[in-house]
Amino acid sequence: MLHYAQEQLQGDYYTRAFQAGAQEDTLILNMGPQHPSTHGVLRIILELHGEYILRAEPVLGYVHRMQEKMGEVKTYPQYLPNMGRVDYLHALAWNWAYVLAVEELLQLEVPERAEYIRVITCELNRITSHLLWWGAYLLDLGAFTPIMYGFADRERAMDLLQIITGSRLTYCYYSFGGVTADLTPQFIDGTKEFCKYLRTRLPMYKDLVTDNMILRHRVDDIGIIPVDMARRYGVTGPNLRGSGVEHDLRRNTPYSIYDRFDFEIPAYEECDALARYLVRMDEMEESLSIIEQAIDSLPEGPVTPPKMPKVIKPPKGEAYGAVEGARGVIGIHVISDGTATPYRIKLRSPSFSNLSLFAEVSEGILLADAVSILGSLDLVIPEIDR
Amino acid sequence: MNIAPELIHIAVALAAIAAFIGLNGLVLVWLERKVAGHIQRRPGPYEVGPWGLLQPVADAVKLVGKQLVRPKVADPWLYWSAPLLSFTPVFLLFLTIPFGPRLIGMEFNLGLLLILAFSGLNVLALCLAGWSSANKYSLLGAARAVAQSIAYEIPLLLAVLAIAFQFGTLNLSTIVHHQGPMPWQWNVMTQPLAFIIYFICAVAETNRAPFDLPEAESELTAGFHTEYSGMAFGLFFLAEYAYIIVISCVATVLFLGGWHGPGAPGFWWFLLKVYALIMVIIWLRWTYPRVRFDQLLNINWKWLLPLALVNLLLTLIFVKM
Amino acid sequence: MEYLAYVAFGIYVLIILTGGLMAVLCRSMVRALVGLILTLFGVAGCYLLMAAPFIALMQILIYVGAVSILILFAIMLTRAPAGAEEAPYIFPWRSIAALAVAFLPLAVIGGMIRSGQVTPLVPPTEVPLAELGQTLIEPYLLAFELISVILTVAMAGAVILGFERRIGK
Amino acid sequence: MAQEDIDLIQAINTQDPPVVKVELVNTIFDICRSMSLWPMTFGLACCAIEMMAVGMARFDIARFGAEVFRPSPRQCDLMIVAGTVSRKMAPCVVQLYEQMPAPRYVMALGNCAISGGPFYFEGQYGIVEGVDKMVPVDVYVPGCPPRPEGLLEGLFKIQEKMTGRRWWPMPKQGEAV
Amino acid sequence: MNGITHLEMYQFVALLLLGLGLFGLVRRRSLVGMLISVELMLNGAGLSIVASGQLTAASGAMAQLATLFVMGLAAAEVALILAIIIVVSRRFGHIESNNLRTLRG
Amino acid sequence: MIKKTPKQSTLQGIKSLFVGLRVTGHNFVMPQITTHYPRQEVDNLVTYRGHIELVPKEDDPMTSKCILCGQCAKACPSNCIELVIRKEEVEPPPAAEAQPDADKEEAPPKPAPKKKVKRILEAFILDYNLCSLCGQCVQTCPVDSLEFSTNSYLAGFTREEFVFELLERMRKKYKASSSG
Amino acid sequence: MVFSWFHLALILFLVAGFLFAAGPLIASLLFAPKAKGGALDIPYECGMPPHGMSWVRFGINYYFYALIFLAFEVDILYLFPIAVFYPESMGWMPLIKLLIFLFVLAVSLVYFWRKGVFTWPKRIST
Ligand code: SF4
Ligand code: SF4
Ligand code: SF4
Repeated sequence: MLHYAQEQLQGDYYTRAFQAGAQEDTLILNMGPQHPSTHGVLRIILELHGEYILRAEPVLGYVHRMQEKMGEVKTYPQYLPNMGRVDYLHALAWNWAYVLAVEELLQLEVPERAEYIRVITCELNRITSHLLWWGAYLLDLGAFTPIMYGFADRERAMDLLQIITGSRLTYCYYSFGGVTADLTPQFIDGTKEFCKYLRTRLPMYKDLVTDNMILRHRVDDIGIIPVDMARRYGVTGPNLRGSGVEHDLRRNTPYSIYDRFDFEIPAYEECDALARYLVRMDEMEESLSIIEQAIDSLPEGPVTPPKMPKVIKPPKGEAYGAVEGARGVIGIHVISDGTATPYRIKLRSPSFSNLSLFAEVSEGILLADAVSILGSLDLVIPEIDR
Repeated sequence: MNIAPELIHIAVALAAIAAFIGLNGLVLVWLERKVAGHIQRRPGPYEVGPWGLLQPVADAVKLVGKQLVRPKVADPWLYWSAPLLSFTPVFLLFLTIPFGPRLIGMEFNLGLLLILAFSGLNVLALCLAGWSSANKYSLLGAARAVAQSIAYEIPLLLAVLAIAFQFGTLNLSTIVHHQGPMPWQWNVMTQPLAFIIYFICAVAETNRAPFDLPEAESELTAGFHTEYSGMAFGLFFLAEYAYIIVISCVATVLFLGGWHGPGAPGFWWFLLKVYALIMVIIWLRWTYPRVRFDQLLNINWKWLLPLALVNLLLTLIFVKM
Repeated sequence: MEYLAYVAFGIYVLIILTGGLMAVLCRSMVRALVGLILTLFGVAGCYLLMAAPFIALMQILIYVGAVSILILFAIMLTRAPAGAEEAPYIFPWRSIAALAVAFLPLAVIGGMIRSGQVTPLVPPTEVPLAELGQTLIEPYLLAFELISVILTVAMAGAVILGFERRIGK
Repeated sequence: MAQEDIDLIQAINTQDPPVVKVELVNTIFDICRSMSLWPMTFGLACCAIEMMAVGMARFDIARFGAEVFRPSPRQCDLMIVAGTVSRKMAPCVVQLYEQMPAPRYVMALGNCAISGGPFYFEGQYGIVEGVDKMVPVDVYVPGCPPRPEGLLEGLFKIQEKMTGRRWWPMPKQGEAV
Repeated sequence: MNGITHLEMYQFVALLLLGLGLFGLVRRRSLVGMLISVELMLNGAGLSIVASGQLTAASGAMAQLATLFVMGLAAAEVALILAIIIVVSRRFGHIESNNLRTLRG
Repeated sequence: MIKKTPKQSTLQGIKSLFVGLRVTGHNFVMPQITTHYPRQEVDNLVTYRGHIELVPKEDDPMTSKCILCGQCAKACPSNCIELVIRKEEVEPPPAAEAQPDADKEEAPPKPAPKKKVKRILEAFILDYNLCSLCGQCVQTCPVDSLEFSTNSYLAGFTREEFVFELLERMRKKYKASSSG
Repeated sequence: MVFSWFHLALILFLVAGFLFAAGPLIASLLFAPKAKGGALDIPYECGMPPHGMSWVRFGINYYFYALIFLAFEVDILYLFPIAVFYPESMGWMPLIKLLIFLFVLAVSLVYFWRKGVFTWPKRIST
């Protein structure tokens, strides 16, 4: 019985490679690719000593979808739908980054109204993303109810987005120089109402979860990412702000019209999971206030540029579009060789950098903490694997 | 031959208790999902049978119709004995519980001890299950289960002991008789601390959220029963529910006046209290996040155990006064 | 009833025998432990037959609920690379020696029991629990206090021996 | 990528019939099975979010007894392949399928799982063009992502496949199509 | 069952346990196995004591409590021995007494 | 704005546990938000963009507006549109009543192309299995011949079920609506 | 040999429990179809082939909880017979005796606490 076991259970290539660096007689455990708390198909190989993790190594590529390669075979507009699938939780931010880059290549002016629409929808999308993260994180921590509440609210926001984009998740809404559809009154009223509604829900979240003693003890003081470590790994987004750095592209290099709005960049100095949690909770409120401001000052006008080239063939050159996504800085570098297909597209996905520090953070911590840290980083796996 | 009446008594008790557990198990599964649904503002099981009442039946039948799997590396004997061992003592636990003034399986002077002794077997079953599955998650889950169950057993014993010291008996019926029909005559009034300790420990002993670490989904996939399929898994599940009923029954007997109640005493009061407790347990589960393993142990060793000792001390002094 | 008692006794002895054999013969330590647990149950049954239910329950509580879990845990934790199984015997020298060793006292004491002159008391009576408590706290007071000290000291010793203090960062 | 990740393996799907085969008993079992299909938490990509949405309050798959998302394949009846199956992931999918005890069912949710969907192009190297190349699929639910209603409809289809009848009324719009 | 009293029956069972324990103690090579054998013997002792107390004129309470103490001591002993075993196994990586003695393998 | 995370005392913490119970308890008695799907439908399905459908001509519901330009097929990122076109030599005038004027104007100068090649849409095949619901086809269509359906109830036993022949679907739909 | 009704009930209940548990398992053997082959009998590890047995040594410190549990439990169990006797006992002597006993318990708790058995650092050095 035992001999069978020893011969059969050799693991795969990655575990064997991992084993080489392991101490004698420790437990080598695969967490993922199919594991409830890796949110998709991230795989982490752990070296365990009892409840403690001695070493962790993420293995990537289980949803590699050739996103960058596809950029080289599809035309500029044909590549648009791909963007919604890189990070399906904040699809519009990726849309935006891509159209930003291509607009720069094409030297396109975006009409005023389209900019406002982009801001409104993108922030709405950010809220849905954070709500989902909130629920999923609590699920990781073992609470089953919050995700239901979070999803119920998220559904409302998704219904709103569906009014204008027609889809629920993988939007393909921004087009070069504008957006594909104008806002409808239904959307505007609905959004106003949603903002009011969510403001009544957020205190409930606070009561149910944020203030909960068990949660506090679970997330307080774990997964500390000091500023220098964050910088080293190129961490961005709420994770960076949770480390006490007020960095937000919407404020630092204001793209689009973000400089017209009055909003805060929440940041907490504790660098732990709780700080990251609170950053996101605060960010939802800030997004709400941005949406409200944008809707109040929404100008009239067209949503697509007056004259659009029939075939999009940007001149030779390269451009970089960067926006602040729900997970951090989304960057798209497009190189054009003057044809209708890009020469090369490079995606800079925030989750990738955010994950990369996991190995260092998780050394010597408890298994349960690793799960909670992983959750607090808010990873979207297809964004990592691209 | 006057053997017959006693034998019939036992047989009836056995049948009644089996029915009680079977029925309550099904109802509890349904209730849990229904309550969870309502807390989350959805109906829960709804379409299968009226109000989804046939849902647990469908689940049970489905589990029976599911293949039993054993990993090749697992030790067959131990692997199959674990779910059996987990469930076997369940009936016995109900033997000495007084459900009503007359409704009791059998009077036994050491009733309390009997329940404590045989409920301890569950830990062994979990440990065997985790060890014999040859699965790393199971093993971790089993280690957690044992560390947790045994840790919480101590304050639980101490809390129960306080009641024993107060009344000088381990006979459950006697303990119920010592209490009165009105809520202020219940033990929970004289021993509130013991009740709280008992309740927390009981939740932890049954591996219920927020103490459900041995089967913590987000960490250990399914914990010690990761490898068990079909009815083997179902037995663990059923045993877990049965233990929930047992601990609620014992809590009712020890602290909540058993079948006493304002107006007519009887079985219904008992059932009402038991279900009230179960509802609280379910409510807790769907409200809180899970505690971490070290916190779990620390709550026990650093809070509950000293408190239980103090409580016992106070009881000792009060009894003498 | 009397017959049933004999039947029960027979079953218990059978359980003890199987369990005991499992405990000493099984290669897998966990199976041996399961054998031990079986024996423990059998002995508990014997206690019950002797009208000592308290001891029977204690047997289950202490032995099954605590000691055997401890042993199981130890097996789980010390599983060396070779596994919790003993290496197979190439030639049963050891078993033969063991048989010889075991048989000697068996014969001697067996003979002694047969030649014993104690008049047995039938049937046994159940000792009320309060009396047990009284005995424990009055004549056996010293032992009672000592046992807690012994246990504490034993645990302390064990902790000193093997505890790995986790070094925080 | 290691070589084993690149070869597409076919899941072994041999099955012995039950020892006792009585028509009536089988029917009862099938009905009960169809009323309690426990899915596996097996999200791969975007579609997984819609799969989660089905479990949530608005659509509530619990009404049909299928909300018990079990993480371990041993306790699941239904594998919902929700998302893109990459070649690296393929052996894992196969293994999980093989580890499910019989009877087991597979739903391919979303165009990716059906055919590679948006990621299919000439000369692609990274994805599997449909899970039905590896595991036997019972029900296909197209869309990118399919709406939660689609998933529910897929569930009904599986129930229909198991018991030979549709248990729930057709939705208003569904009839028109 | 003539000729053999109840007391003797129990004593024989106890003896059986003792014999099994002894047999196992010598035969077993791993420390845990030996421990299990010792437990068997202790059980035999307990059974014997209770039988003597319950089935003779001697005080039943005394005998029962004596057995209780045996159990307590057994628990203490098990704890200590297992601690030693664990230390040993950590030190040498195995728990077989043979190899322990010679330190080979 | 860099903030400090608020700390919590044990007492506050214990209170928070009860507050949490209150929240869930409150939600327990609140009305449910579930749409009982096969019996009810969500209210916003009209805005959902499912797979595409052909739009019929207003005057002739049996033919589509499509002018067979092929733009949609070209724009589609997933290549899931296929136009099956039958070329037919159409005998000019007498039979043709639809555009007599146009033909007459064209006919005199050149007698040779008397036989005009007419391209007829035989089938409009959408392989929905590949579609990414991006809407590019609808956007590019010059004559708005494509629209989104709101059908979200698709599920089937084979994947061939979702290779739609849109022309036929369009006709069937018209027939169903005219008969029903 | 005393065979009480209670004894009989105990045995019957245990047997009934066993049968109640074994019944469905056997039914399952009869009525369930059986898949075979492939990875069916390989332990599940998130869809990956497991590496090595699960039975390697891990975290010795779990064991010490069991150890401490043993000490406490056995100690506490000694109190049960006394609990029955205690309310009817005379004078303050039993109280004092019990106090000594509980004091030893408390001391051992404090000892283990100080020894760091209950300490779980957030992070250990590896
Ligand atoms: S079908 Fe569409 S939504 Fe689903 S996984 Fe594939 S790309 Fe994502
Ligand atoms: S929606 Fe997009 S993918 Fe689908 S057919 Fe139209 S262009 Fe092609
Ligand atoms: S773009 Fe419009 S008109 Fe042109 S082929 Fe497609 S559907 Fe027909």
